[in-house]
Amino acid sequence: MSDNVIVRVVVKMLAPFILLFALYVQLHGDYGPGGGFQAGVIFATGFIVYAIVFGVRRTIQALPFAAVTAMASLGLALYATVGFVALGLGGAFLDYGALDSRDPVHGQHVGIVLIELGVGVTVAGVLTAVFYTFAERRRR
Amino acid sequence: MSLVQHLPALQVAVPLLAAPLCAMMVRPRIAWLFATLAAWATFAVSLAIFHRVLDRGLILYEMGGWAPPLGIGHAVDPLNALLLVLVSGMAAIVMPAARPGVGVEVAPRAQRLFFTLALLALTGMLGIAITGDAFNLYVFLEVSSLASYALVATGADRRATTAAFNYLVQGTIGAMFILIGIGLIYMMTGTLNMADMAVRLREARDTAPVQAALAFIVVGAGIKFAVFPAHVWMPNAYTYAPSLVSAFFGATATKVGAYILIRFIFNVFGVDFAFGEMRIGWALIPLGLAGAFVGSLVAIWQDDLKRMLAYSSVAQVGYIAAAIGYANRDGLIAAIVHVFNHGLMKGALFLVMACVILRLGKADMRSFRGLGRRMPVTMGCFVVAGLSMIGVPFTVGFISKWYLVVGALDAGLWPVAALVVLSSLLAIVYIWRVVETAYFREADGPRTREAPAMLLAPTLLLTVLCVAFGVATEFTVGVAGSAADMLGVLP
Amino acid sequence: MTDPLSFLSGHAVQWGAVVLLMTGLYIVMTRGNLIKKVVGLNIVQTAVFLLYISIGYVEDGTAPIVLEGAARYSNPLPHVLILTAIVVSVATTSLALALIVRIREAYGSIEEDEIRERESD
Amino acid sequence: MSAALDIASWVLLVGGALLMTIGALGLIRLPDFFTRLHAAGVVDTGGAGLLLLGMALQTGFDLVTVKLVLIGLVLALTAPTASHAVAHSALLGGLSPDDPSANRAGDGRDEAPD
Amino acid sequence: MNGLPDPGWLAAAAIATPLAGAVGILLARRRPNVREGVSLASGIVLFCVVALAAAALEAGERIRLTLAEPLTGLPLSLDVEPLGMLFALVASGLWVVTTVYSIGYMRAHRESDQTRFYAFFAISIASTMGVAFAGNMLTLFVFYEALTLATFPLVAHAGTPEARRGARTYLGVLLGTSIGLQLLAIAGTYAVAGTLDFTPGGVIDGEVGGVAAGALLALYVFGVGKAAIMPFHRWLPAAMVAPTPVSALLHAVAVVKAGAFAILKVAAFIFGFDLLRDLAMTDALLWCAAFTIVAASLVAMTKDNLKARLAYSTVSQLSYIVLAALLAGQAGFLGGGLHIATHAFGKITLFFCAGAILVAAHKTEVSQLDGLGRAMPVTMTAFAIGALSIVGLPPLGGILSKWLIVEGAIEADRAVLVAVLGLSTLLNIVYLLPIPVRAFLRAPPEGAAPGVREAPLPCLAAIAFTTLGCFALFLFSDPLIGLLEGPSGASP
Amino acid sequence: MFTVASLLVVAAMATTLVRAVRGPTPYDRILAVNVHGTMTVLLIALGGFLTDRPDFLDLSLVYALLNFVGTLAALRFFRHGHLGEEP
Amino acid sequence: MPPARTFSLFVVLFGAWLLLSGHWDPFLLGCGAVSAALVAALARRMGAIDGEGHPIQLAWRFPAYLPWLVWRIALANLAVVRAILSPVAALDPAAGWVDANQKTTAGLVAFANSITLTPGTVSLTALPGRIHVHALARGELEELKEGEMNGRVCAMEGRR
Amino acid sequence: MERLHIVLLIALMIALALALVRMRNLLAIAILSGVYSLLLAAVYTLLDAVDVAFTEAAVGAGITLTLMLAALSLTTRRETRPGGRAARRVLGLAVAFAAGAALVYASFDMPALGDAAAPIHNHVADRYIAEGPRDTGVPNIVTAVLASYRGYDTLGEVTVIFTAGIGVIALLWRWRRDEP
Ligand code: NA
Ligand code: NA
Repeated sequence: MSDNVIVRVVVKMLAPFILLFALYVQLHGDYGPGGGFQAGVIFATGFIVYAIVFGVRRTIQALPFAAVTAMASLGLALYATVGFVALGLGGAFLDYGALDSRDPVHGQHVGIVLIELGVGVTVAGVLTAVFYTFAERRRR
Repeated sequence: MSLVQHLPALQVAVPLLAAPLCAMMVRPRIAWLFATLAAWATFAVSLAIFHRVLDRGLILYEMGGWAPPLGIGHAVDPLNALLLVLVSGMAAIVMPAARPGVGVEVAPRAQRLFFTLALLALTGMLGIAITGDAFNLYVFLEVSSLASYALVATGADRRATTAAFNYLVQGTIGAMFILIGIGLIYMMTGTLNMADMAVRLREARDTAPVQAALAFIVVGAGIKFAVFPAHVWMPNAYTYAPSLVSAFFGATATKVGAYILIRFIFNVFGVDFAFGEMRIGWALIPLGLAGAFVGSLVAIWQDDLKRMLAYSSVAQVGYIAAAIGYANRDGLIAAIVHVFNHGLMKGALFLVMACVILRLGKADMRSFRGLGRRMPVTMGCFVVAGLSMIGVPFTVGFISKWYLVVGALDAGLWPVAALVVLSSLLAIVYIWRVVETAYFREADGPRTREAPAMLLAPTLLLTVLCVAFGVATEFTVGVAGSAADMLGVLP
Repeated sequence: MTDPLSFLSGHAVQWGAVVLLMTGLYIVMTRGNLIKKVVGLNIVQTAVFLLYISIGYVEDGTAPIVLEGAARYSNPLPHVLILTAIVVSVATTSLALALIVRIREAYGSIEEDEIRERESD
Repeated sequence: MSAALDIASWVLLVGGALLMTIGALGLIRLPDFFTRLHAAGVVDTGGAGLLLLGMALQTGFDLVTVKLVLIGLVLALTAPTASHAVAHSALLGGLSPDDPSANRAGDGRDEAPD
Repeated sequence: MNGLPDPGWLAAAAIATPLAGAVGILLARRRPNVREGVSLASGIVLFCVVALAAAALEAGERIRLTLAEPLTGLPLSLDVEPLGMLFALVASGLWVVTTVYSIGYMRAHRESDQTRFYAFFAISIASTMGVAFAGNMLTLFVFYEALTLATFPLVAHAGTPEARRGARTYLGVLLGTSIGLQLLAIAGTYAVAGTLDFTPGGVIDGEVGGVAAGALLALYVFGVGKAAIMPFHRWLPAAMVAPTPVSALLHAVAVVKAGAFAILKVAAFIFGFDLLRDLAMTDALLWCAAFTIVAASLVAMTKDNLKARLAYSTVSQLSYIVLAALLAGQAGFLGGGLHIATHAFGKITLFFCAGAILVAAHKTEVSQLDGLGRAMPVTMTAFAIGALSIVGLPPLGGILSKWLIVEGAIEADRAVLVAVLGLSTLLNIVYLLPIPVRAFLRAPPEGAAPGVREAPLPCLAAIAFTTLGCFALFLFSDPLIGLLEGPSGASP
Repeated sequence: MFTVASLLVVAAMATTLVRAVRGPTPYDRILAVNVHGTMTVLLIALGGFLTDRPDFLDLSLVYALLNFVGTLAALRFFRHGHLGEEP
Repeated sequence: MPPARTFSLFVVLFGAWLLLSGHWDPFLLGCGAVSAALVAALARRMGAIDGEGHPIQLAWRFPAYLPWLVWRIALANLAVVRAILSPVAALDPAAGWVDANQKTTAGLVAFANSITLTPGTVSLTALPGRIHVHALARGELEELKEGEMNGRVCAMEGRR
Repeated sequence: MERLHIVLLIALMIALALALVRMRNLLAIAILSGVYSLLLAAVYTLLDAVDVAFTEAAVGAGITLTLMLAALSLTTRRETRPGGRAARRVLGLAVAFAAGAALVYASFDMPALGDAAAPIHNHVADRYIAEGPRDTGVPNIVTAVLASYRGYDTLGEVTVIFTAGIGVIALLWRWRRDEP
């Protein structure tokens, strides 16, 4: 589709904005609608629209398959690790209050930001990887 | 808090964290080793929990430090402690054996994903078993289900894909029904914690949503549990899945469905409501018996032995369903014990199939000819586990059957007891066809050797357990007894 | 139950969800095309989600995000649950689609009947 | 805030919504794909613009207005691009603006409603 | 027990010895002589163990032992009582003899898979010991099932389609009845009585109504398929595809007698004679037994195959014991118990002879035996003696038990049954005696292969031993009756 | 006021759907769906005002972006029959 | 892809963040900076930062163009509404090529999208130098061919 | 007044779903199911479930549609065997009506839409609303519950999506060069 100038130019302009918007949604889930999952979806969409117009190969060069699968794993691992860290600091599993012994509410906030990050990274990684996987499959 | 108090959290968290880590290990051997170690660690945790539950009864754990019903809790009593041991034990036994089979069937770079999926399936089942929260149960149900669909589809036969797809469709419908049921209860109680639900349901019990909730949960769990006639997904799934997957799921997956059924019927709704007002026994017993007959009869005609075992599972599930339907202590013991025992024997039998398939490429009747001499240990395991399936004394199968029959008699259901034993006769036919073929027919296939020790050892172990728990039953029957007492049925 | 009209409006959403559920189930059970089955499955799921969200709604409430001067919020719990359930449904859908692709590669068809016919060859 | 602003925003909102409805009507009424494209333009520009403006008048100038503007920008960027992309694809896919009858019959890959 | 080991261990040793023998046989699979030596040795040791136990029992010791408790309140336990001791003595004694016979037979017949044969033979005997010494119905059932399974490989031994078919019938009927009916009866008993211990006077008397008790009784009688009450007798002729030693020991002694023995135990120690006499079902079942006695005899007459004829004869004779048990009286019980022994010696002799004929002359049909008496005089003489013992001619053992059963029937005022027994005796004569008569009196057929000689020496030795046993049972019957009636005798 | 406007938008959406369902060409459908998307963006924004929570416009923004992506995906599929192949 | 453009994109993105966020605490501002930097880096990797993808040169004169465009759109809306509500037979659609004299791709795109944005005309194909346009009424096409819009977009590009 | 909108939108959804039953063009079905989920997102907004609406929109229009199209591009565009056998249709109808009947039956005792006195608003949820922002410092109560009170569920949710991702990759990624 990159032979269509209009689409090509608009997507080039829009894709970074979509990615930024994803990160905005990621980090403002505390205050408004959105959060890690929605952010991950939007982030993946940013890459998907790029791949739709410019082809998967080019997108994979920018964001390799190994990187997105690693994102998928790391996000989940991050989430679980936050749980373990809370446990190590004397709380229950996933008790973010334990992350800050003096100010549990701050601990909660830190924990929420971290796990939302884990969610976002995993979702973005998984969905991009799934899209790559479908798109790289040849029809037979 | 000491680590011991965190055991309930570790039970799920350990395999859960291990899964993404395993996915990052590119070298198949390392991934396998890591998954095996994780499975063993999980098993160790389950044993520790089991020990503690026997010691002090109910164990509660508050996730995130939020007390239920605000937060999600884990609650372990003898019933799920036994299931935890079964599930993680099967994983600990099967995982080490996975290497030879997977090495043949899955591309080297994809193998780590296979082990990752296995860990995820394990995580899901443990989560279902241990959680005290109804919605959380649904979430973990989906974790285990999705992993199962994918694992089934990795089977070499092309039919594995259609089997996995049908499994997915039916499993999702089942999960949706469970979700509707949970939603209806939630609507009337405002809580998702199962213990809290039980308390608050006492007042809301006679309302239409609660009645409908029972129906939806029984049907939904019935699909997951593969109760006849909702068993359709199971035979193909277990036939075409890789043998080790069949071994693990054959031993555990439907059991989890049974657990959900028992937990909701007895703990959340209560015996009086479920059996007194709603009379679900009238559905469970006939359907269970029908499944027992249909499953066994169809099993008799199967030429593919994995398929035969799958249909046999339909029958065994039927027994469990019927036993739940008795709604008395012996029936519940029968159900719980059979969940465990059938896990052992089916696991052993599917592992035998794994051995045979590894050596001969397939497990049909023909490839079993003369196998008694060529793979003596493997076939020995088949005979013993098969005898257990039939319900011969000194095996776990006998213990199950004994309680199945005695439970029916206690409930005054003579014809049911008669039908149970009658249907169990069919097991003789399908097991013995194989035994006869293996020992009293001449081999006409290619020459072959005994299976590798890595695969043989777990097979042998499960077989030995089939006998050991058939003789020493204080572990199974004793725990099932205290679980039954706790579930509030009349003796 | 006194006022039929308010009973109607109080349950119309639920009944709508029920109709969607039935439609979805019907598609899943009767259509042989696998993609269509997946679509049917999605409809079933959305119907259940809609049911959940509808019970969380509070008249004169507002979305459960703290707002100065708001007296009443809708129930956040069903929202949380359905957020999770939606993720599950995406997961299920993507896996189902992957399976369909594999089925098509193996059988050259995604129609149940054709697959069955080809199986027996 | 004054009643005048309220009235203005009311007019804008209803006007925008009416334009949307008319655009939708055009989508139904107009005879072939290429003429329908223009009905879409009404929805994307007049309809969306008036509605966004009407909402903006309701809030005064704050974060909400900023977001309304952002939505407007995104729509102004994407809506024509999408229309163009559809039209371009239709052209490549065999539809011809010079032969409207062919467009009603479809391009052979997608037949009449089922 | 002042330093002596608990006599309970004797019972356990009786089961363990043959099992150890089986292990030894497997270990020695590459060296036939050692293997057969192990087999024989464990037979002798077993007999000694059983004899020691018998002595202990005579001395008034209580021989009991709990092996395990898989089901709460339902242990696997051994508890030796005189009837079981009699059964164990017969079975273990004849095992030694049969082992000797087998060695000759199997070698002469050049059978394959001899290791499997000897090993499962030993396991079968172990199971038989378990049945004999079982302390409760569950234990009896457990060993009863083990016996079925352990004998399956022996029946299917040849691996021919015919053998597989026979073995399938064998297993199907035996497991089918035991799981389908007997297990149900056991569970039912447990459900109503709360115990399965063998208790003089029974355990369910007064616990349950007449109809239910009758149903239970029917489930037991038909559920003990090894007792071969018609219509569940098909397995016995089917089992005749097995090598002859198997037929001889297992299907004339151990397996079938385990069935009859189980019926006796159920009648005496689960139901109790008082209850049994009151049940209408007892009458019905008596008629079933009577019918089987006559019908099986009639079928036996039509069989030309020697082993088949003997098999139907066994079916008929087993029903004697069932009938005796259902007579629910002292004389009947004694007669039934003794019949286990007397029929065992008679029938094993006949089977040994049939095997000898097969090995030496390769003949299987009655009609082929004309003139064989001249070539195999010892064998055919022994056959005649065994047949006469079964018919019930003094001074052979058969008359003893038969007479006691008749006495029991008279005691119970059942003249018709007496008539049935009489008729059966006549039929015995008709289908058994013509065999030796043909062999000795008819001329060999034209063109018969010359050079037929007697069977191998081990076979002949075994035949001689059992033949003498038939006489011994008559002449020295007092100790046996004493054992059954004696001070420790738990006769009901 | 929002009510009237939003009801009109709903009506417009219903009308647009007819075109989406009837086609007849795939391009008619995609066009209709794209227009429907624009309408939904506005309806969601209006819904925020209707329920007194106008700060949910992020949702509209998301949809405005995603609607575009979906349209491109559908077109790409039509032109190449495949999403992954190079243009 | 000069670094200057990347930095410019970073600035634009950070600005967008500030507009979206509305929360001005240090943590979120920091997040915004990191996010903008991350996205700019990714965009650079993807090759999205060039004269096409980040046509910052057009932005300066855009405000001058906008009011005229809005006015054109408003008029066009009325025309199309009339067309929709009048009988179908009265329609006179037409297609034809329109000159496009923009020097840059971004300028061409701006012109083409302006055409499409104006109801009644749609750009079907955009090529350097000319654009294929479909119009609901022949008059609209003729008006476009006169080139006022073309000229204004060219003006927005400036002279280089 | 939102109720009218909600009911109308649901009616549209039903109409769309019924149209989907009959349509055979899979591409159209995929696109329209995207529309369907968009309508649903609008309904969620009107029911105050903004987070859910956000997710539904992102998922339905962004991901599900794309994946459906991707799958279609690897399979086929048309349903070639519509309908199926009568027995299957009867069974489908029976199951659908059984489930529907059970829910309609249940609905008669259900709290009405928006009933603030319903049990679910007065047991756990009230505490989330009252204490959530204070306990966690997060004004979006949905986020507070999702990430903290029921953070364990969310861990499960991430595990679900991870599982699906791993499953899809394991099934479809071309591991070997010689694979298609
Ligand atoms: Na959020
Ligand atoms: Na336009």
